[in-house]
Amino acid sequence: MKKSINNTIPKSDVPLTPKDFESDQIIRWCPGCGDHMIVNSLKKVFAEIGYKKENYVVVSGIGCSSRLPYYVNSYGFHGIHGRANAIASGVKIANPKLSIWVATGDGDSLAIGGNHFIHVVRRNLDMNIILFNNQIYGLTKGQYSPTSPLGAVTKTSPYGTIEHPFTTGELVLGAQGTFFARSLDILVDLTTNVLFEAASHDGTSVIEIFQNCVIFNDGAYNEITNKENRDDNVLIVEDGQPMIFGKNKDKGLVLNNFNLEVVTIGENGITEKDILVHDAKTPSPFIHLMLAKMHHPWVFGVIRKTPAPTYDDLMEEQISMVKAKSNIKCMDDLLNSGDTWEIKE
Amino acid sequence: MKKSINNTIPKSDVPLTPKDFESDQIIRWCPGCGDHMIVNSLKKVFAEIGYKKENYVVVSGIGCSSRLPYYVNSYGFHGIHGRANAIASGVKIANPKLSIWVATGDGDSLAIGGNHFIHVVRRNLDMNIILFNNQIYGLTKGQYSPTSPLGAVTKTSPYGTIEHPFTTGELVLGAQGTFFARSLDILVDLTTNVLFEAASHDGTSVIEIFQNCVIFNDGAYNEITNKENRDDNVLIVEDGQPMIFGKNKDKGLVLNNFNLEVVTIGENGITEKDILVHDAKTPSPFIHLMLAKMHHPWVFGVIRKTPAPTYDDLMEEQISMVKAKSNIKCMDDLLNSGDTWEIKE
Amino acid sequence: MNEETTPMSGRKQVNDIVIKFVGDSGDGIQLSGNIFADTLAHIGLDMATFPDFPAEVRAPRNTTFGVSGFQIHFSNKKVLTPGDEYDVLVCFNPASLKVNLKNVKQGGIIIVDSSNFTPRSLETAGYTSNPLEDNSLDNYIVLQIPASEMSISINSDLDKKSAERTKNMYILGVLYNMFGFELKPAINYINNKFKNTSQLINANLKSLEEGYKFSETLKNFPKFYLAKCELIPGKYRDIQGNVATAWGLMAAAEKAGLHLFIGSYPITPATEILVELSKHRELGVKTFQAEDEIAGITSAIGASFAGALAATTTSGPGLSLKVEAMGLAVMTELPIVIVDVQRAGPSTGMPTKSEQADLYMSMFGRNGEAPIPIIAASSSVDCFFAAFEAAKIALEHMTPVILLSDGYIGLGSSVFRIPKMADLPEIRPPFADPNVKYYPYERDDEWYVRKWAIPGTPGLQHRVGGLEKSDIYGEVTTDAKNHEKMVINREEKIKRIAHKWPLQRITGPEDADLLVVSWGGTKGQVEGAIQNLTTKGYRISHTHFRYINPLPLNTHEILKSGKKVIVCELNRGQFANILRMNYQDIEFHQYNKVQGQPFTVRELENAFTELLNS
Amino acid sequence: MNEETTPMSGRKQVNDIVIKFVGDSGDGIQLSGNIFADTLAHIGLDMATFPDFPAEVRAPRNTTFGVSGFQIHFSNKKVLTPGDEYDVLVCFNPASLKVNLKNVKQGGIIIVDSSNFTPRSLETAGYTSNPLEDNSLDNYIVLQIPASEMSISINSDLDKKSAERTKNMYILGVLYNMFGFELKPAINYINNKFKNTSQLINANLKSLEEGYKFSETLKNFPKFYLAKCELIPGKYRDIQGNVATAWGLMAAAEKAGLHLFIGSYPITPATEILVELSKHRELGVKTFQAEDEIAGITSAIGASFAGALAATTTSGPGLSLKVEAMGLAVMTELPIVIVDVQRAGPSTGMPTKSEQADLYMSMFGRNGEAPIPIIAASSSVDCFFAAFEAAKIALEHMTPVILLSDGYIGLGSSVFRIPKMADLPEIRPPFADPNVKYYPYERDDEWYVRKWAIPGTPGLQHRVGGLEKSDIYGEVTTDAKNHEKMVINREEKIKRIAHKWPLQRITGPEDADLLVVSWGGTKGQVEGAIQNLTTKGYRISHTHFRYINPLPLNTHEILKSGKKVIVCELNRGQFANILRMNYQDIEFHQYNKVQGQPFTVRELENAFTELLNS
Ligand SMILES: Cc1ncc(C[n+]2csc(CCOP(=O)(O)OP(=O)(O)O)c2C)c(N)n1
Ligand SMILES: Cc1ncc(C[n+]2csc(CCOP(=O)(O)OP(=O)(O)O)c2C)c(N)n1
Ligand code: SF4
Ligand code: SF4
Ligand SMILES: [Mg+2]
Ligand SMILES: [Mg+2]
Repeated sequence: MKKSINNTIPKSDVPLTPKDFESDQIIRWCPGCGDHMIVNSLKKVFAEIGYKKENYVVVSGIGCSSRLPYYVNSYGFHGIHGRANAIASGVKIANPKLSIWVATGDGDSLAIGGNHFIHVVRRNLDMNIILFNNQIYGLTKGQYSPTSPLGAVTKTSPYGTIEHPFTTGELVLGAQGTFFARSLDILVDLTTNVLFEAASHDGTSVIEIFQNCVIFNDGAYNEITNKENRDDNVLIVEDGQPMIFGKNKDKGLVLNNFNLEVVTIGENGITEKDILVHDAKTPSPFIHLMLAKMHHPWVFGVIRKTPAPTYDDLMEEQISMVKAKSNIKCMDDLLNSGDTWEIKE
Repeated sequence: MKKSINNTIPKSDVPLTPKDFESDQIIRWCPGCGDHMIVNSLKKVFAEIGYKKENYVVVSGIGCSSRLPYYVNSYGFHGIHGRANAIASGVKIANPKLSIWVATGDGDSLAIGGNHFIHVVRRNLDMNIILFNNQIYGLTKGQYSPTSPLGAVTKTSPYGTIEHPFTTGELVLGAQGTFFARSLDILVDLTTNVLFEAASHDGTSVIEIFQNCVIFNDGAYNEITNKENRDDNVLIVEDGQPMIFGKNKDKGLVLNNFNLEVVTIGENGITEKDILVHDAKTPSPFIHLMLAKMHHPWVFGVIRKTPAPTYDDLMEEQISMVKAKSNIKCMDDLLNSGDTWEIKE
Repeated sequence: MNEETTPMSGRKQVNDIVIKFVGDSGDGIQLSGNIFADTLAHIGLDMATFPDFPAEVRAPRNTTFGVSGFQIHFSNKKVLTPGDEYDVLVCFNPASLKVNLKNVKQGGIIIVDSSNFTPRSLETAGYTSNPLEDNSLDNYIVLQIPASEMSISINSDLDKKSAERTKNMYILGVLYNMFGFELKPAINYINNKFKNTSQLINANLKSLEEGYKFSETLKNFPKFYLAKCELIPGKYRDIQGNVATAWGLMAAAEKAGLHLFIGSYPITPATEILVELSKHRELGVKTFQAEDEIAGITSAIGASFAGALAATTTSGPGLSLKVEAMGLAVMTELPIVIVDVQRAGPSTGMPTKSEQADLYMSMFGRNGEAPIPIIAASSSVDCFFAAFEAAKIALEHMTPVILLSDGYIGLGSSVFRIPKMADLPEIRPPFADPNVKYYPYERDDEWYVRKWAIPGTPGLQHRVGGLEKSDIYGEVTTDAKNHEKMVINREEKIKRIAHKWPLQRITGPEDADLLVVSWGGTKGQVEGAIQNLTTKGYRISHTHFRYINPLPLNTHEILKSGKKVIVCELNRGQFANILRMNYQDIEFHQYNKVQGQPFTVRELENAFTELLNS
Repeated sequence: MNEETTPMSGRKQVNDIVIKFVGDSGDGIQLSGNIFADTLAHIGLDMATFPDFPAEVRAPRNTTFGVSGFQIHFSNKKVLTPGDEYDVLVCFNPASLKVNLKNVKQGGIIIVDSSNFTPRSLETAGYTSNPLEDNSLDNYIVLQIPASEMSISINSDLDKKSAERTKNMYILGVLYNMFGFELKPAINYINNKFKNTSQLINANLKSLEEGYKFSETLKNFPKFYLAKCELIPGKYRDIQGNVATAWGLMAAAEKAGLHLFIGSYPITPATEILVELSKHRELGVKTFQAEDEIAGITSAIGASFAGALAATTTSGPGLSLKVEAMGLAVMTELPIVIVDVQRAGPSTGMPTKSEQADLYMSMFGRNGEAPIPIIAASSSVDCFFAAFEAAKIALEHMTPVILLSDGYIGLGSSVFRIPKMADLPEIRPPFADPNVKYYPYERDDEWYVRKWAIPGTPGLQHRVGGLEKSDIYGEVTTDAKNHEKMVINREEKIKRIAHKWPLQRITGPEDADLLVVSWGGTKGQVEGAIQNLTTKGYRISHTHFRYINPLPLNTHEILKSGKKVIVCELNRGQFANILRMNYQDIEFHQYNKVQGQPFTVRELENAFTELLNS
């Protein structure tokens, strides 16, 4: 059972289903693209959250991923490349009663839109950013992106890239992020779960979804999607639970010196009790950073969810406070305030 | 004795002194501004490093801090607001034999220029970014910046800001930074030292300097500059040395659970041996992040300096490699390569 | 100085005075100016003021590039500009005399703080001999006031530095005596300003009063008085152009019943608009100090989508960065106001200097065919009305609107007859009716305006964006004919706004020998020049453009009315060229200036008479 | 199709053929087109090609918006454009027939893969009855080829999907027979393309040969042959416009003895320039894929400061983002080439469609007075020469230069007579002499060009930047007269470049009844229309502008030569308006199209005759 969400966004009077968010547009993503699964998770979670239908706003930039607003029946803004987070900031500040969802790509939010991305995270504006990370520029047909691994051969790096990639989670934490979660396109339930968690977080929630671009970067996530060894490569964390994973649920994380280390339960005297318990809520970013950075295994689920005041709440509070104290109640008051003089007939 | 710097930038045949870098321009910073001290450190370190005079290039954006290129006798580029790091990237890639120094502000590199900043750091392009952090927009007369503390009252936040600030070091680490150091304007020797360390680092070096803006944000760093308790608030780290500080050199850092904790040597059985030894070279960013984030004490000196390939080296290597393998040696070769045909008379 | 010779209690009557205070940034120039202006206001005179900052925050003392200034033009008649030349120059140091002397009227008054004319300061200012002693000022009335020394000696209870700082009050005392003003308003101002430190109040008041007394001891001390003011009756205040812009936007939001959202990044000389708006949380203003200009405008577009009156404020380099997003606003047909307080370009240019050279960019600076209405404010006070009107057009026509101001009128102040909100026109945005099926790109036939459906309204879910959309339905499409239709729809929508503009007006004779065309912030100077020439008997008329795009419907007719037509602007002929595009049958002469400075009335007079005589 | 009736071995002679391949993105359209073009090249024919992509990477199968195309126009005479209408349409599915039928010539040939005309695919394409059966194609010669079925059955060793993929080769076989081409070049191409998988080679070759044979069995199979080519002798290759731009820049760098630096961010339809340049590390090309367009141009400015030939490549929305930095390049007077491959705007617009609507922005889109030279490439091949020339002007005149291309010529290909590097003009940048005292803003008297001092050179230390600088010395200053002087210097420098341009030429009679003006990528269509009308006896002349700013010195003279003048462009009249600004005495008619599509020769003919007859 999901816990319900409590905040100021008005709730629907009737129960909603994903169907309520079905759009009438033909989906124009490539067959087999991971994006299809993500939009399904989104429609599911919109229904689960249960805000009034008309209070959802989906904002995007430009890219394959940014086509998403057409495929959800909601208010939608398909912006310009890189500016989704800035546009969405304006929407939320103007009307904090809206539930804001940004659909964006590794190019849109980490290349051209990197600045707005880190700033919205810093400001902790209450919105949810779904970052489709396919490690490539899909829409422009296959150039490397800021998340492409060093050496990646792409249209613009025929001899391999010479750039160290960002890892989204580290950047989010470096920008003072309060919420970071990760999922994988094919794990539709996990995606739905973390999107729900994001919605229930007051502040900027970044949900990175590893997404397969079948055309220009097929198999980028083979290591974690292939049936044989994905269980050994994937750790799904849950707040308050020990970080255990593996085909046989016998692997776990412990802290060794300053690093996270994988151990096997039952070996070298390790028992379940020795395994670190995940604490998503701790304000300290250090372990969250280690989890976001780890590659063996890759960590999924809600890595960080820590409370902090949001920009939009602080704005509304400041307005109420100043209003309460001021004598100026309307423009006529202001126009006639301070030093004025009268010229008589 | 400083160790000397070894790399491909040509060295001066004659010894240099700060005088060699004195400019003929009248300095237009406010009297008492921290910037004066920083430019002096820079002239000193240029002489110490000892590259040929004509191989230094100083690039800046716009801001008080960005006026610096006028006050150093070198090739200089006073760019546009926020773009210093992008301009400098072009200079370095075009000619890797130049020693590149970026002078920039908390507005220039963390507000409008945030994207170029995180990307140059990620690429690890070999250049040195001196970030003058006065927690304010100086040149435009006192609006809050992305490093102004929450609640700061400034021209554009008469009721206090509602934004969480960045901390430069965390952002650098989140962007995969390989070098981060911190100094304080008044600590001219420390500044000179860390600038030297930055120069000797192959890759992007970010040197954040806490700088006092006497006009619009005077006293922002009182806590760490006032004589009474600055020693207790300032820890200057050195690679390989235990992290000890305090008026009586009796305070130190230990790792407790996942956090750094301040302890007193001699209390509770703590001896110098218990104090953590600083390791700037470790690739793992975790402790560096903790050091960058800490406020009691504030940490100065070289917090991180870890080797990694640079963009400019990889570029030159790739060019040599491809050149060696290719039959195309000039444009005529290229024009006539592949499918061509001849129309005869 | 317009002296009249009716003596009254030994004072000469004058109608019109230009004073400029000049000195180092630290000399309290702006404060003296503000106190003086406040007193003028209390007396009920008309005035215009202009502050003149160096590019540096605090330039080194006594340097010519570090001179700060504050100019006031006041009169009992209508004041058109802050004035070309000074009747009175108040100099706090040699450097400021050096820079400003050329603009003092022949025979004008120069008041100097003689304590500061030391050998050292004369030297840093670049004087080889002391102008107070070498007869070079013989054509002026020079009043040497040892203000710094006196301030120190009469305030010996204070430390020397603080005591010396009151020298500006000492000189202000001299001026109050010169014009026969009561000290009361100044005393109130000082009491208010330093309210937390009674020591400073005392010192400043002492200097003020001592200066007043001291001036009585001067030989040949000139004394004036101003006749009663002739302004239309009403309530007045002094207002800076940038503040007026801020208030105009706020007034429009109130009138439209919307929240005001501002997405801006600080930049000289537009910053004050953001600064002013940040103060008004009490009226619900949401200022978002964005990370850059792009976030400034795109957040405004988002806020507009969400149903706010949204604006972004900037200057040239910032406007450059907003170009792509302006296209998005054109394409999504969402209302936003883009305020550009122009400064001297290109690139960073001369940030503290004024120019009108962003007109081309405002008209043409977008990829693709992307017309945007442009309104240009014509004075500091007009910034209020122009901003209001820009917002009204944006909201009622669902379009971005560019409001052009400039550093000169933006930082300058003038006297503002306070309007009543009830007297301002209504603003009625075309909200979509939730009970009618909504088509995002359906237009009304008259104005070609689409409807505004606000998120949160049930049943109006829809999508907008930067891709070309199908007519009426708003679906993404690359259909060839549809694209052409939409391009023409957007063009036509803007063209039709001309029917909302008042007709272009002309002042002066209908068949003048010369028709002078101006636009934007140069109105005052041009009017001044034309008044003077008309007085001299020239047949010269004037038409000033406030609406730049679309041009008013009768523009052609107006332009044909002059035998010769000259377009004056602070650029290399941008508006002239736009007129040429539109009216090929008219020959346009040009008078241009690109010096980062406003026109002077005198140079305009010369240019006009030259053309008339040619 | 220009048939002539001389039969030769039962084949009709033709001189000029337009073929278009159409189908789903996955149907191998581009590959078929490329193989066919390659063979044409081997035969030594002239040609122009144009690929036509859907906006989607892989649109859903069989949808009309997902149709991909590749058009080839080939001839034994000079080919001007990829062609308006098709002699032969090759359709792989019903949707593609639906979208393209309107452009097939009356009586033209339609080849369909009949296996794909299933009830389901007919339905998704929106057909209510099968056009192959309902007589709706009676005015065409329809060849039904069951290519998919046949490919599967003859390649039963392969899995069905892979076997079916060779259907494009099957149809190619049909075409080779139709035009009497040898299969040899196609076989070589296939061998090369699939070199790592012999199974695929075999299957493709089998389908190719079987298709060839199959066509022999068709009733009334039309057969043609082309007479010998009339191109000037020389070595040729096929080149895409964007590749030509890349090579033009590389050639300029080699000629100037400089490294080439490219700072770009991918954007349709300019991306291929960056893609091409990334391949050429062997010639030392440094491509920097920046984080955004701003970093693209500012890194290029940095590289230019460091002494490289620097360029940035983009399309409309990206150009919008470069506006501020273009001003910086103007102010610092550093050489960079800014390539804008125009697409349909405004805003994101229609990324895969072409337009000429960025001209205004290129001319006027900067804050302040910031003139920049503009060169517009007139064809795919001309992209090479235009890019070379843009670089030469930038380097020799120390200025940013804008090179305008467009999606149509940028993505299209044409036949390129390979130049020898030795025959290209020299490029001599004005390097500062390290032995002479260097003043950064000292200019030569003839061209007003400042000298370029490269970091690393002893003794030439200096600073540049976006603030206004003093004449000659380059110190920061806000001096009023200096600013005006510098504005005029920068203006004059650009104006004088007109002396470097060749004089504007006119083709056709000197005193034509109609002078047609065109610029940029529309040259081929306009020439085509004029040739046709001239043949029909009209007195019509043509002047095509490649140099847009400054305009060639004799422009006025040329424009006065026509009795009527019409300006044709793919926008709403931007060049026409620029001409109006400059030549007020000439009446300019306009023919405009903003549909994201090139002109067709036919619509131009109509427009011209209409104007001639009016
Ligand atoms: C200003 C601007 N620059 C560049 C582009 C071209 N462009 C469109 S999408 C894109 C990258 C898309 O990558 P990403 O955000 O990762 O999305 P994906 O397609 O991979 O989902 C680029 C470079 C553009 N539309 N606008
Ligand atoms: C595109 C653009 N936007 C805004 C400005 C105005 N501006 C100049 S400097 C500055 C901020 C300076 O702050 P910082 O970088 O911290 O430098 P400081 O003056 O504090 O040293 C701003 C907003 C500008 N010059 N250009
Ligand atoms: S190109 Fe890649 S990311 Fe884009 S729709 Fe196709 S598979 Fe998905
Ligand atoms: S305003 Fe502040 S930062 Fe700028 S020069 Fe003055 S003291 Fe320094
Ligand atoms: Mg991507
Ligand atoms: Mg700062």
